[in-house]
Amino acid sequence: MAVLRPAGDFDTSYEQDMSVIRKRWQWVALLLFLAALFALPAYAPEPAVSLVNRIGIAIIAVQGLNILTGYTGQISLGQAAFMTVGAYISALLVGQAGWSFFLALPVAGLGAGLVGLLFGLPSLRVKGFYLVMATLSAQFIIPWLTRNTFPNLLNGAQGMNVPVPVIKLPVIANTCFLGTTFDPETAVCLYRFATPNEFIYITLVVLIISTVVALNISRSRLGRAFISVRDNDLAAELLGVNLFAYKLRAFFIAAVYAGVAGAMLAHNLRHVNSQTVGLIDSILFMGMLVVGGLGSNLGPIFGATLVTLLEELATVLTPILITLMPDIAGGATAALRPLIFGLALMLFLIFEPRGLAYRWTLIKAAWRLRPYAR
Amino acid sequence: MNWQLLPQFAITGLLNGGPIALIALGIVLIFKSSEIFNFAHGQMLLIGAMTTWWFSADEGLGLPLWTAVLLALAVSILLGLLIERLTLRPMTGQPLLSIILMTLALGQFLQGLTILTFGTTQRNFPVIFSITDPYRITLPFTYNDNPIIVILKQNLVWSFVVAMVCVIVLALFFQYTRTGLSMRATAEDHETAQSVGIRINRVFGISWAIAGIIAAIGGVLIATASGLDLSLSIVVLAAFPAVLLGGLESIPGAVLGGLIIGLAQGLVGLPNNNFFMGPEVAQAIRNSTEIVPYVILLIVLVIRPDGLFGQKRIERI
Amino acid sequence: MKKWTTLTLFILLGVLLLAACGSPAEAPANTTTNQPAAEEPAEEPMAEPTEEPMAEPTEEPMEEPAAEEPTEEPMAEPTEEPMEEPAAEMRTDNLEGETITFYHFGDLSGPYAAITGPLVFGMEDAVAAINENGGIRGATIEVQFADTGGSVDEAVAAYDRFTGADDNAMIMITYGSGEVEALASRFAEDKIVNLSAGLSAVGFYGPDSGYTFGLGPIYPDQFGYFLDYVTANWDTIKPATAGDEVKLAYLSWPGAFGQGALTDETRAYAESLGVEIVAEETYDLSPTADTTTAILNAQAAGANVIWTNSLAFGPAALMNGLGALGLQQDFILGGCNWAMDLATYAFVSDPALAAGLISPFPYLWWNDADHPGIQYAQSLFTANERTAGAQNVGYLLLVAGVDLAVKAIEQAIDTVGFDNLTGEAIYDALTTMGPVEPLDGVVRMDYSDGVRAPRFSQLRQIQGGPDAFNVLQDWTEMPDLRPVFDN
Amino acid sequence: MTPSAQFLEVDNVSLYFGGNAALCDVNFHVEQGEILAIIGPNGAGKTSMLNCISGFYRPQKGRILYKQRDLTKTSTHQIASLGIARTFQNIALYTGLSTLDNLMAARHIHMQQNSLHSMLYWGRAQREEVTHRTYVEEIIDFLEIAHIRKAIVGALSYGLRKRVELGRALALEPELLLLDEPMAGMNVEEKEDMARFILDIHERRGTTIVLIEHDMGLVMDISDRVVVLDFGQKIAAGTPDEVRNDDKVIQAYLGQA
Amino acid sequence: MLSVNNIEVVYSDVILVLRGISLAVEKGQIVSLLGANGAGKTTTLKSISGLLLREDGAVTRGGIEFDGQRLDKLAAEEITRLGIVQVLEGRRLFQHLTTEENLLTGALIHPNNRAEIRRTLEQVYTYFPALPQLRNRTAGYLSGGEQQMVAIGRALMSRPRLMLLDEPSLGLAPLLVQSIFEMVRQYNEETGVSILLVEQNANVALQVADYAYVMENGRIVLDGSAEQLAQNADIKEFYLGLTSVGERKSYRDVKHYKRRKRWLG
Repeated sequence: MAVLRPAGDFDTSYEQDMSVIRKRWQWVALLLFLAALFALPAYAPEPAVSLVNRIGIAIIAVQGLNILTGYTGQISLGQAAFMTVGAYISALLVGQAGWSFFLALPVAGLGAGLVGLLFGLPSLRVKGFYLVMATLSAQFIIPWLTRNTFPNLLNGAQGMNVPVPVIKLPVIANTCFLGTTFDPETAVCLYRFATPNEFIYITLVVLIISTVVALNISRSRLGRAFISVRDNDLAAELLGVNLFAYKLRAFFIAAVYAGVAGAMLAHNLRHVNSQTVGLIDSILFMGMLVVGGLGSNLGPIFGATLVTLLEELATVLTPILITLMPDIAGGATAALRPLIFGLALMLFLIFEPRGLAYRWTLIKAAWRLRPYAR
Repeated sequence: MNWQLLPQFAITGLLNGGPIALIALGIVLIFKSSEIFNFAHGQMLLIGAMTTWWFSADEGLGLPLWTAVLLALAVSILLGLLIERLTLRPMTGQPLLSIILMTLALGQFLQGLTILTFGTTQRNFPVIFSITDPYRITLPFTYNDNPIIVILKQNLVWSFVVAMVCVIVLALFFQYTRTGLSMRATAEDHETAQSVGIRINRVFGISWAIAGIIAAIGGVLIATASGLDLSLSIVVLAAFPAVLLGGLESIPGAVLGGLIIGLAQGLVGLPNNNFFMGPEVAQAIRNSTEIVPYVILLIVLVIRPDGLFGQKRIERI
Repeated sequence: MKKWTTLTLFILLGVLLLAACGSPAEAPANTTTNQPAAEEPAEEPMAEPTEEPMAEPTEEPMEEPAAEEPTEEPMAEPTEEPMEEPAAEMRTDNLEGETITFYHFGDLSGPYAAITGPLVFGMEDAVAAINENGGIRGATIEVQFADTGGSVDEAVAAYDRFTGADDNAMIMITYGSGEVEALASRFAEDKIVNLSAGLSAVGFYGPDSGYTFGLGPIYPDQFGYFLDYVTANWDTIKPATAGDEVKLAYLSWPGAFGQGALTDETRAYAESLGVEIVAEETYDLSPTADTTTAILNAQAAGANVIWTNSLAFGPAALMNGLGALGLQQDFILGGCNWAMDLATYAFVSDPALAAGLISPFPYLWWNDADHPGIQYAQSLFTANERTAGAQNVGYLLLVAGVDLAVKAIEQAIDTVGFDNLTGEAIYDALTTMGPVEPLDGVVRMDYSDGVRAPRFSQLRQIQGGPDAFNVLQDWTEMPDLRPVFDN
Repeated sequence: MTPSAQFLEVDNVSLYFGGNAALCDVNFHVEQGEILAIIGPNGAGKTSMLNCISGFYRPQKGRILYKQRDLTKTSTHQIASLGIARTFQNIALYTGLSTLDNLMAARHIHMQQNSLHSMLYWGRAQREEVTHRTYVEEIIDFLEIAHIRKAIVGALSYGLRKRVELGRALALEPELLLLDEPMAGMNVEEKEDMARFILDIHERRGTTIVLIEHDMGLVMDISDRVVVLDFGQKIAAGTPDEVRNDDKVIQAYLGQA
Repeated sequence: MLSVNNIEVVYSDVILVLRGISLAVEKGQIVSLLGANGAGKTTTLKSISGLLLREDGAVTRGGIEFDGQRLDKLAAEEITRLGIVQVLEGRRLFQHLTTEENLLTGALIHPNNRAEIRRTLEQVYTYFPALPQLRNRTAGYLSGGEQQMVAIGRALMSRPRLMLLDEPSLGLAPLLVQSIFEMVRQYNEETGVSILLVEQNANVALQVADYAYVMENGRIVLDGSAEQLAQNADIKEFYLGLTSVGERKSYRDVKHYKRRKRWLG
């Protein structure tokens, strides 16, 4: 499918052939789309912006999982645990140590990455279900650690409140620019990313960076090594890929993504505890990945969007269900969410196991072949 | 450490391991026959217990307890067969990840279905085994001149007995019946099994039906000890490591794994505030029952990647 | 081909299940209440506010139904003089056509559902009744609810959703300690009054909080109150096996709620009373929790008193554990107000095991049937055909809570006018109105002087059957163990 | 015979699976620049021998010296960097990648960029990708697989996959190429193509080739020397003509008792 | 009895493995199918026994009939129940079951008649006198020859009408191979069960077979009675590598020709 191109579209250099976005109009379309996203608070109601925020954070977590599971083939049910690590690191750095969020975010990612590395170690010796269980153990051990160790710092199961990310700008000519407000206490201009309408800018910027990095990984030496580990680990080793090193790298990168997503989630919710993200989220992420399409760069975007929307659908359907079955009352959302998610995932696994991204390439190909498409 | 409580905690833990072993066995059974790790086992447990409750409770049908249990078993068998036919047979030949996700998705679906059908309220499960009048056993040795008395809850003891009886019955079934033989053969090698004329789809069906029975019994045992609510479905999380400890394919392994985990969970309750690392550490260790199975699992995976009884595979290329 | 067969089967199964779903879910409702609910149209209180022109805008809603119920002799606290409504003298705005939105979010599907369910029902029934009787000065109360499933991030998401959609959200009602703690600073920041049934001290008095007001006393106060009673009466109440020293084991759930009573202040207070806290253990937040470990460790540590900060199945798990171990007589069991509830009986394996539990009881009880406030709550409960399981603390407390909210809003309207009605105005009303006794004194509050949770409570003990929550000690001011946070 | 003369020396190698010997005291050597064929009936241990050389199996006994270096003590993934590449009996391609990426993946050991470069894909990493792309395109041209350059290999026909696998081995720039039944299951025409590629590689690059093959005609035609294994033991070695007339070999193949 | 009529087999919808195979097995015959690795012998067996389906293979043209019944759409286990049993290549035993349990799995297709099964078991033990001593040993730990005996014995337990034997000589010492083939012939003579035998080892195969087919690249290239083929000088040469009889250019020559063509073109 990938080879199908409109007539007259030729490459004249390998750089051109290897570039991701090939045509000027594609660049224009992409930039317009991004502009529309950045302008979202201007025209979309706040709940919608909030939804986009949640989708964005989920995409980042799933992109990490895609690198680990989609590309490298290491199945992990621990992604949410690594998010917890990132969330706590950032909460501590910003909340207790007074760092800037924007400095704490990468550090949270790296810290989560290191923890991810630790739980990736069993991948040296075990595969398949055993590895799933090893990662699942992260999903138990990490939240437990946040609850039961360093009670004075981590505040046990209660967790902690997390400050709003703030940008400080100097006062120029007695005015504050860029929508910032003057803070009399510190005598600087502040921009607080408190509401979804403000936080969305952080989400979008991080999302763009994470997408570009994921894309670059997938088309370079690192990504090919990952895929060779996935497709045929034994052959890969015989062809010079150090399995262990690359599996660990994949675990590290996936956990960095999770850590970043976790830190963002914590600052978005402005609270974190051991259950902010849990096993169910790890399952959700996995579901998003499969629904979107394993090992495709578009997969996490499609999957996270669709599954988050399905979750939202459950909320929307709740009143209808309550009118139909008054006795279910509050349990309706609780019933609908797993029901819809489980059903959707099962249907995808049976009827569209390659996910939405694959369907998308088929649609694109059909579009290019028009009017001769089957 | 409370050395005086050591026998108490060890024995209680071991007894708690009985139902865990039974749950692990249900998972091993499915895995042996079809290489599917059933993450939805917890929900099968829940449905088994919920239906038992509904058949027996006054709010439900109000049937006698044993009738209710039998009906619930029938429902569970049906459920097992339906799951196999509807969700897992279409997945034949799919990669590992898809199958893992299928059972995870199935678990979610069943969870939602249970809430939709039974709501979220906790239920008072009918008492099957006495919950008062514990057995008191005086051990034939003393600690600091104090006699050591072990108090055993009746329901705990009987749950353990029932779980073990199930395990033994199943083991006999596998060893001495023709169906058992065809199940063991299928577990080893699908293709060879087909070549000798075993109808492997039927074997899968039977495996799931038996898993349904085991799940329902496990659910009832746990619910009768301490009430019934949606959290029953996460009890299995302690059994997953038991399965792997034993090595995924080994029935004695699963049983032993369950008992080991029960024992370990019991023993972490021991450290008291005078424990040498200080009260916080002692507290943390006592709170660690939920992660103990997973810590043991990690240790075993590092030492013996194929579990205690698992089969080592030779990789070929 | 095969796949499509499967799909068809799936759809068939789905239809069957949907058809089947109705019966089991409704069955419990049918059998536990005496009237068939099946044919009845869904009469959920939150559906549509009925805009019925009301007779008297200032009429107290609780007067009407009170007459229907049989009255007995007051057994607890005699009703004080009826609260005078200041509305009439200030202004008589007719706010017909206006709406005031109450937001509330609680756990209806997670671990706390057993207790939050009735809280939610109480809230909704009370609001519906007020709307039927003319609303707040004619303004209809609208209710927006979100189920959090017991998860804090769901609560925060719901908060974002609510505040995003409504720029002038002014009052929210919360039920869980976790969500209160997570949101406390945001209520203050967004100036939204929060009436909370989650009684975590951090939520009320933590850094940057201030807009959160308790419907019940904070857990440290309750704990201290219990310790007061135990130490004062130790000689008469102590278990046969106990010595002269009160040795306490804190056995509870992990989490904001379960650990809510154990603060620096309460530790110091216990020490000052000569109470030694010899064991601190947690057990799972689940009806299937095994408490044997915790109990045996407490026993080994020499404890003779147990405190649990848990609700419904929390104390029940301890009672079951004590019963199964045959240690029931060796401990005095105390718990926070939620511990003593009818829901507890649903989880205790033998009702006899529940006897002896001592709890602070900052409200009257359903069996104070001659009390007009209780009668009012009872009438709502009956009129809405709630199941027996919902007739617990939560329902009662929220009927009172709504009454409190209405009183505060009315005062705020009187002060600033409806058009200027904001969360801040309600906050001002609450903090300046002095002692209030919603529902004629079913609960008692006074939010003056920086106090943000009730300070008065009864102490009761389960003696015998489900309704025998007998008074050990009448309304008393509890020890003040408010936490001090360095802001 | 001085040790330095030996390019690859298999020295008393024994390999056991459980109690069964897959290889038993096997000795032979490979000279630089020759084509050596290993033949023998099914189950004779040919593939096990190749697996030992490429580091996939660790023989319990013996040494395998490649340019004086003991391969049995070299970690598996490093053996490729020493200049040893192989193909597999049951094709082991990266099925989810395109032909091009399969070959690019094999350039792995020759690439300098580290993971950070990969993630940024800036300057050096991009230039390097282009350089290696050029190299890979030459192989694609040589093997005449340009038309399937961007096709996912999982969907290719058997013959093409065999060819892509050869290409992937070539992309490693090996000095020693191990081919495990490169022509199994091919028709005569495909076999001819493959033989031509093998000979071209041998002649153009001077690559030393060790191959396992069942088609005796082909073995006799293209190999310089032949080693015969039976039941894990070397039963003969020599030029094709010597081997063809060896009694032991005839017996092994015809299974006379 | 069994007739395979011009079948074509395709794997994964794309890979054509058999290109029109026809063969027949008459009642009481031993028919041998010879050919090199990858010629399609095993695929032919699997398309008869139905095991092809689980490997994503399918018979796309032609048909297979057994006593007038079409086999090519039946599941493997149903074909076994019709009386066709395949002994898979590589002695695929149930490794963790004992010898006797392995044998008993062969009888699972028959109703549970203990006496009957016991009798069949004794019969198998008479064919393989080595097995009774091994009856409680775990199959995985048996030697290669013993495993092959169990595998064949298991097939006998199902009292087949046609037995498909896939490379029974694989990896066995010549003496063992001889004794196994002798037993096969004896069984065939005593019971009249037909046998379709796939072998690389032409010599032993032709000793026991009545009729033989030679396969190459998914086609039958030669067939005839065992005596005829044994006399055929080409057979011997065939197994030392000359694929087609007659004038054949050396691969080296082919190479030069083709390479020239490429350079010119």
